[in-house]
Formats: sequence, structure tokens, C-alpha cells
Amino acid sequence: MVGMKITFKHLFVPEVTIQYPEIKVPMAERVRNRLYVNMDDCIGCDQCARACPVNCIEIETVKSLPTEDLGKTSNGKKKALWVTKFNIDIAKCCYCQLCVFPCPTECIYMTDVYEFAEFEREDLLYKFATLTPAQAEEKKNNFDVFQAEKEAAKVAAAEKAAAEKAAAAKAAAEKAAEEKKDDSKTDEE
Amino acid sequence: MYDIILNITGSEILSMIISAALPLFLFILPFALVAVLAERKVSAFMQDRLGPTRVGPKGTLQTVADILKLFQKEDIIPSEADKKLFNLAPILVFAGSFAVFAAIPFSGAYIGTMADVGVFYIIAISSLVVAGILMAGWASNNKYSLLGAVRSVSQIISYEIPTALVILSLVMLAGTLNMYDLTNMQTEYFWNWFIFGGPATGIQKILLIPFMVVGFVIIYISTLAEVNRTPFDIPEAESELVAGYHTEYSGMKFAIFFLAEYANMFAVSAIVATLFFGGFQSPFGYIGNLLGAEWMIPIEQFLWFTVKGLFFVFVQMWLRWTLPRLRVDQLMALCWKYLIPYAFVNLIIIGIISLI
Amino acid sequence: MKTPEEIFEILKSKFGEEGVTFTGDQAGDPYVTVLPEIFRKVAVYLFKNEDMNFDSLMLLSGVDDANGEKTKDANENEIITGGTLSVYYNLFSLTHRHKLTVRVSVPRETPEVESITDIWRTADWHEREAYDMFGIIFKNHPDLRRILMPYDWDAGYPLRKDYQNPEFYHGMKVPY
Amino acid sequence: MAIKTEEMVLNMGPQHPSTHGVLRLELKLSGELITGVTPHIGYLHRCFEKHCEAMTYPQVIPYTDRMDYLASMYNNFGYVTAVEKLMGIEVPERVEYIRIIMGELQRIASHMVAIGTNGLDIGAFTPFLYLFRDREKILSLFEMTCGARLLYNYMWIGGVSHDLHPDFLRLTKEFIDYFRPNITELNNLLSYNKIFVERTANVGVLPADVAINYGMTGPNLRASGINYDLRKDEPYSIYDRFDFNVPVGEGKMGTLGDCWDRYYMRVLEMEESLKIVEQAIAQIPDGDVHSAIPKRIKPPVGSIYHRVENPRGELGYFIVSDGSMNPFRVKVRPPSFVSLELMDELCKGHLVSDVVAILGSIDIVLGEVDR
Repeated sequence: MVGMKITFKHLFVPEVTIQYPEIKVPMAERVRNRLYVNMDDCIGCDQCARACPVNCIEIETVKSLPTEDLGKTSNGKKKALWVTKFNIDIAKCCYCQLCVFPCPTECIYMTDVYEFAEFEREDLLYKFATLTPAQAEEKKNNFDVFQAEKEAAKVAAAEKAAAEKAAAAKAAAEKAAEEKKDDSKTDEE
Repeated sequence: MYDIILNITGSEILSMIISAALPLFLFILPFALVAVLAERKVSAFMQDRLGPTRVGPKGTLQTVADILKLFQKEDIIPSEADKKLFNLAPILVFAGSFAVFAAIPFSGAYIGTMADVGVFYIIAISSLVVAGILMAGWASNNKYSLLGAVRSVSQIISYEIPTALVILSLVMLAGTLNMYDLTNMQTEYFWNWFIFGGPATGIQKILLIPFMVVGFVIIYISTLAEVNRTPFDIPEAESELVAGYHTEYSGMKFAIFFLAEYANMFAVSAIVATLFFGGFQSPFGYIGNLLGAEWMIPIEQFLWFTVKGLFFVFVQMWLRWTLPRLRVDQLMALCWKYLIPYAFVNLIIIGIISLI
Repeated sequence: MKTPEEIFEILKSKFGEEGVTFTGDQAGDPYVTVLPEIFRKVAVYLFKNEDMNFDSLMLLSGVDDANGEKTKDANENEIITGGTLSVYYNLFSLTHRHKLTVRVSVPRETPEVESITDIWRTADWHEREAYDMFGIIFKNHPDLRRILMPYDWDAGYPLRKDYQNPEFYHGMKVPY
Repeated sequence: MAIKTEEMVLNMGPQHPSTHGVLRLELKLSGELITGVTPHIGYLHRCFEKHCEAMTYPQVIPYTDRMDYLASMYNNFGYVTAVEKLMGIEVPERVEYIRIIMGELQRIASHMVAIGTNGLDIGAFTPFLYLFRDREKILSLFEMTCGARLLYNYMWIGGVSHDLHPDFLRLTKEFIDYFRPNITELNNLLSYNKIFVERTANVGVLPADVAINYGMTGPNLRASGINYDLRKDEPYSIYDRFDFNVPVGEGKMGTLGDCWDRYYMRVLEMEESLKIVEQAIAQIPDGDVHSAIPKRIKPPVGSIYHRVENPRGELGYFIVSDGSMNPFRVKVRPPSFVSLELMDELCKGHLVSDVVAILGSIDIVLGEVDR
């Protein structure tokens, strides 16, 4: 009967539950919900992709040409890579926050948005890359072009070097031949 | 009521059926709707939560929403189930639990049937439910419901004996089986109720009080078990047998089982209120005859009857959300080793006292 | 309260020099390696003997030592042949509060270890798990069958280093 | 002619309201009496150990969370101290205190779930909801410090991910004062309730020697009268600085080692954990929590077995390292895996509704059993 007294007392205790859609639970500020990447700070260093236990971050970068200037990140680090693809598959993410700590420029962090359910699973694949596919293509092409030029330049340089060596060798050979001729001339005189 | 209908319809049988069936539609169905919501609200407040608040203002239309949902749910019949029994079971359980109301006096002016064997009829009809449950358990061809059905059958049958014994001791004292006369005996003030010794006078009354209280406790516990409620809800123990005999039912059949359970709950608390707490008698006189308006009394009596019934229904709900569940053999032990011997002793002592 | 070294000395004196060897130089806790042939007697001794009284087996874990030579087969996944599979027994005595780790190494092709289920009842499921994950067969074990993987998993033993995921299992694609 | 009775095999299948997860119990029944129970596990097997071999040491921590998802803080604690012992890292004082506070709060939360579901299986619905209302307070404490409510990845090798929130200590003190009277209320409502006692006393009795032989640990072992608690007998981290007593079963409500004892152990342990957290809050020093976290974690070659007192029993990590960045082999000794073996022994001769009571009292979590 003691138990009955308790439950009866609880009849008058005000309720603890809240009505979810109208009243929302205030989130703690360190809460770990949806990932967000601030793209203009991202230098494409792939630290977060390496730290992720479920590898749900895929990054592809293209080296920028020395001529292009990509500007600086907020804390003054020079950016050298075009980030053509930065996908986070939030459906696979286990919200462990291991990717937030190694990021040098702190551009990846967890926001407190928790209502991001989707109907299609593909929508959960967040694409953070700022370059449109066309731009990405273009960046890749001119990088390949640049690469090709460098190759060509190197090959050319190599040939020149080889040519010089050959020339030098020929010159040396001729000199030797002349000396032999001089010797023979001296012999003849 | 019966004679009013008689001169309207003129035929004997028709008026008998109408007057017996009237409480079913006018009172019990709306009560069942309210009871389902009340149970969820009471349990919610006891557990510091709100209960249904979405449907209708503060959740009042929740049960209507439930019934509509159950209506359009598909009526699945398991493949190897025994079709005839499967469909017959809910009807039997529904009929059994609603037929009881024919003999309960709702108010001075209204009683379903002026049956002289009132109480005896009630005990007989309520065991019809047992057949229904056994059919449901066996027909749904599922081990869990078979276990649930066998348990609930043994439980209901074994708990009818203490109920019958206590009613016997009461009827012996009152001398009549008719519920209407029983209630009239407990007229006027509440110390005339049977729990306080009934209409007897002097030494006999004082002697009777303790045994009447014991009798009330026994009958309350055993009727609880008969309705599969609170500590005895083993047949549909969620954590062991999933949902006992009505696991395989869905849609309308499940709604019928559900309503039958709540109707049974009210029926049982009405019987206990009528037998021990003076059915529709008001504890301290009627306002009707104070103001001299004769016609108000039956309405007042009906109100008192409903208040007492609801109070006992509330106590059942209160028990359900406080006490854990008994095991089957403990249940049987409680019935055979404690309730029945006490009921017998109680019967004998009351018999001796009534001889003085 | 005995240190593993003292226990090792007692075991060496009892079971002879070659049967029992001790490695304590590595990081973490030292362990005693026992030959599979005499392991059963050592176990019974450790359990029955008064001043040892190892009455509770904390953990039994199989480890694939992967010390065989590695060859590349058709579609360049590794196959390890030769080498050993070893079983580590972590024993503990409630009365004397001392611990011991015993290691038994068995060849990869015929991984057979005597079962100790009748000495420590807890070994029953641990051995079944070691069989399920590594394929180590425990002789006269009450019912040696797979415990964690589905019972009819026929694509080898998952925790071996050279384990390849099967393409389909009952028509279901395995790597999603 | 004797009635021909044959045994009925009842499958308390993977989907059953009271199997605490995905477990199939095959009960052999004659009537209601149980003649044999064979548990079938493996439905929740996520090959934790195979994952560990492909991950670096810090990346394994989120996986240890998901093993015993009701006490994931303590799983981290076990794994992290094992690797630290292997690498010989000394952790600053403040981190030790934070870990003890977090561990003990997690023990209270896990016991709350254990007691709640045990009561629920026996039919008492209301105490389950009272306990979950209090458990919400602990979860919000965890969320304040590390951001997550159930799977924290809070303890790292050599430190913790976040320092304590400024008003964490104050809120924890409030929680302790708030929760203490609730335990006595729970006791009156459930522990001493006549029907609850009748349902659990003398049910599933576990004698002491069988418990040891089966390798039983934690509250289930102490309920059989053996005073063995890792925090007292083999004090790891700084448990030796706190004074708390270890509750041991006395068979108050029936024979020693029955369901009621195992249930009551957890209630007493909740009170002890409150004491520990109280003392830890009082003595916590300041300091930096990130100082001892090594940049590159490459433990030396070797193997180690380290055990911790998880709310469900003794959680042990056997780590073999071959000197590379990834662990060579991580084997876990989950306490629930071991206590599940006892089901057959405990349930013989009882009724179907007792199986539910016994399963609730040994308190298993299937995530840990199947790994």
C-alpha cells in the first residue's frame, strides 16, 4: 500500500515532458550534431579524412598553378590547392568529432542542427566544394596543361643537356683528333 | 422503464429486449470511450507525463481517433487459424461482458430486467467470457496466445469461487437475489450500506461490520482477477506473452476485445458498488425530496451510481500503475490457499451472526 | 600473492624445462608458453593445486600470429601458409589474488587444442567464439559450433589475417 | 494410459519485448515448467574486433562506445587505460578525477536502466518512467561536457576530449541532492513491494562456487555473497582515494544469490557511486587535460590484459600490439557475454515468467554480447 501512496502523490506533481514540435529542448553549446565545413578556410590537407574512423569524408584536390593566387585563410595560411571535391556522407558519420580536432584551420566543426532527416538517402551526401563541376574540370585541365608544359620543359632541358654533352663529347673527340693530327704532323716534319 | 416500453410497442418480447439492451448503447459504449481516455490520462499523470494531448482539445477525442483507426485497419486472420472459432471468439467475449449490464440497477426508475435471480445471473453470464477467451487463444494458432488463454481460463474460473462465496454470504444476509431489492434495502444513510452491516439493527450490525469489510476486500480482489486487471493481468502480460490471447487480432475484432475489457471493468466495479456500497442510493438523502421535486430523484440516483462506479474504476487504474504482476502459480496459490478459505470462514460467521 | 615469475618457476620444476617457456621482456604483462600436448595437465594442475588455485578464467582469446610466409594468389590477396595460431588464457585466482597469462601455439594447418570446458565452465562460449573466429578446433568440447557468425557460414574464419569476404551469402550481397 | 505429453519448444525470439536486445532464447517447456534454455546470439554481431585491426588506436574509441551502449563512458575508460598501461603514459591528476566522475555517473545511469527494465519485465511500469526521468538529468550533464548523450568518444588516450564545462560541478552537486531522496522513494515503490519480492525472491538462485566457475563478475557475483570488486581489490586509476563500501548480498529476502539480491545490489551501488562522485567533486584539482595526449600513438610490441569494473561486471581488454599504428588484435571480455551462459543453469525448473525476471536481473546488453 506504501507504493500506492507514492503514485497518488505523483498525481499532483507537474508533468516533466514537453510538447516537442512546439517547445524544443535548448541545445548545449558543445553539442555534436551536423557537420559543417567553412570552405574558404579549407586548405585541402586531408587530415580530417584520415582521422575519420568510418571514412565518410572524401576530398579531391588539384594543385594550383604558381601563377594563380587562391588568397589566404582566416589565420593567414597561404592556400595552394584547389579543393574540387569535398563530400561528407552524413548518413555514415558516427558524430565522434575526431575530424574536428586535427584540422589546422578549424574549418570543419559540428553545429547544433539536429533536424536534417531526408527522404532520399542520396540527399544525405553533403557536397561542400565551392567549385562547380565545370570549374573543377577547367582547373584540372589547365593543371594538366601546366603539368604537360613542365614535362615538355623538363624533356627539352634534358635534351639540351644531352645535346650539349654530345657536343662537348664531339668537341673533345675533335680536339683529340687534331692533337693526333698535330702529332702526326710533327712526326711528318 | 419496462412498462413504458410495453405500452409503446405492445409486444412482450420486444420491449423486454429493448429495455435490456438500452443500457448497452446509451451508457456503456460512451463509458468505454471515456474510460480508455481516462486510463491513459490517469496513468500519464501518475508518471509525471501528459498523456494524449494532440487529438481534440487537450486530447479528449483520442479514443474516437483510436476507434476510427481500428475501423479502417485490415482484419488479418492468420493462415492456419481456425476461421470459425477465430471470428466467434470476440463476439462471445463481447456478449458475455455486456450481458451483465442487463441485471444491474442503474437508478431507482430504471433496471434492465426485473430478474429475481439478478446476482446469480450475473455470475453465470460472466463465465461465458471464459469460453470466448479460450476460443481466441486456441484459434489464433500461436504458442503465446495458447499459453495466455490457458492461463486466463484457469484464472477466471478459480476466481469465480471466492466471488460466489462472498455473494452467497451477502445474499444469505439480505435474503433476496434481486439486485433491485438488494439496493432498496440499503436505503437512506450510508450506515445502512451492507459494508456497514446493512439494514440489521443493534448488536447484529456491529458484529457484522468487520466481516463485511473482509468480504468486500475478498470480492474486490477476486473481481479484479476475473477482469484480468492490475496485479493479475497475466493473460496479456506484455513482457512475457506479448499480448496473450488477443495477439493475433487486429482491426475491429481487437477493438471489440478492447471495449469488452473496459465494459467488464465497469461492470465489475458496478456490481461491487451495488452489493456493498448501496448501488444508486445516495449516502445522505436526496436533494430531490428536499425541494419536493419527485422527478429529480431517479436522475440523482443515476448520478450516484455513476460516481461510485467511476471511483472503483479509478482505483483499478490506480492499482494497475503501481503494482507489478503476479506469477501464475502465486496467483493460484493466493486464490486457493487464502481467498477461498477466508471466504468460507466469513460465510459461516455471517451465518451464525444472522441467526442471533 | 605470487608474481608470474614465481609461478613459472613452480611450473618449470613440475613440467620440465622444454614444456614451459617464459617471455617477460615485452611491454605489457609477461606470459608463459606451454606446449599443446601437456597443456591439459598444466591447466588441471593450476586449477586443483592449493597454493595456485586459479579458480576463475578471465578470458580466452585466439590470436592469429600471421608468422607464416605470405604468398599472393590469383587476384593479389594474401594467403598465409604455415605459421601458428595461438590461444591466450588469462587466469585469475580469487583467493590468492594473483594473475597468469598462458599461451598455447598450434600450427595453422592443424589447429587442435584440448578443451578446458569441464574445468572452467566459462570456457564453453569463449572456445566456441575462438573456433568461430579462427577455426581453432577444441577437442571434446560439448557442442563446438559457430556462435557469433551465422551457423552455416562456410566462407572461412573471419578474424584470420588472410580472410576474404565472400561475394554472396544465401543470395545476399555481403559487402554493401 | 498416461497422457502423452511432449515438450513444447517456445522461441522467445529475437523480437521479444523483454530480451534486452536481439537475443533468441529457445525454451524447452513441459507445460509452463522450463526444462532447458539455449540462448542463440550473433544477431547484433558487427565484427568489432575485425574493425579494430583496420583502425588506428584513437579511431577504435568510437567503436568501443557502441559495444555496451548503455555504459559507453566506461567502455572508453577500459580501452583507454589499457592502452595507456601498454604505452606507460602518466595521466595528469585532473584527468583522473574527470574520468572517475564520468565513470561513476555512467554507472548510475546504467544501473537506472537495469533496474527500470527489470521492474518493467515484472510488470511495474511506473518506477521505470521515474528512473528514466532522472536518467535524463545525467544525460544532459554528459551532453554539456562532451556534446553527445549516449555515445561519447569522450575519453582519449592520455586525456579527455573536452575540459569540464564551467558550471558542471555545480549541476552535478544539484543532481546528487536531487537524486538521493528518489532512491528511497524507488525502494518503497518497488524494492520492498510485496508482489515484487514474491516474484523475485528465491528465483534464479546462483550459488557462489557456480558463479566463480562460470566467471561471473560484478553485481551478479557480489549478490552471491563474494566480496570482490575491482575498484577495491585491484584499484586502477585513483579509486583508492575514495572511501565507499562494496555492497554484498546477504539474502535478505530469500536465499542468497537470488534475483532480488542481484536487483538490490544495483540499488545499493547507485548510492555508493553517488558518494564517490560527491568526494571526487570536492577534491578535483585544476590543470590542463590535453597535456599528456601523445601526438603519434605507436605502442611498443607486446600484449596486455587490463580490466575495469563496468556497471555490468568486469570488462577486460586484451590488446596485442606489433608496434605499428594499428592494434594487431583487440579482444574484449564483455561481462554480459559471460553472464548469459548462466541462463541455462539458472532457469531450469522455473516458469516462463521467471525467465523474464532472471534475464532482467542478470542485466545483459546484446550490443556487448555480440560485439
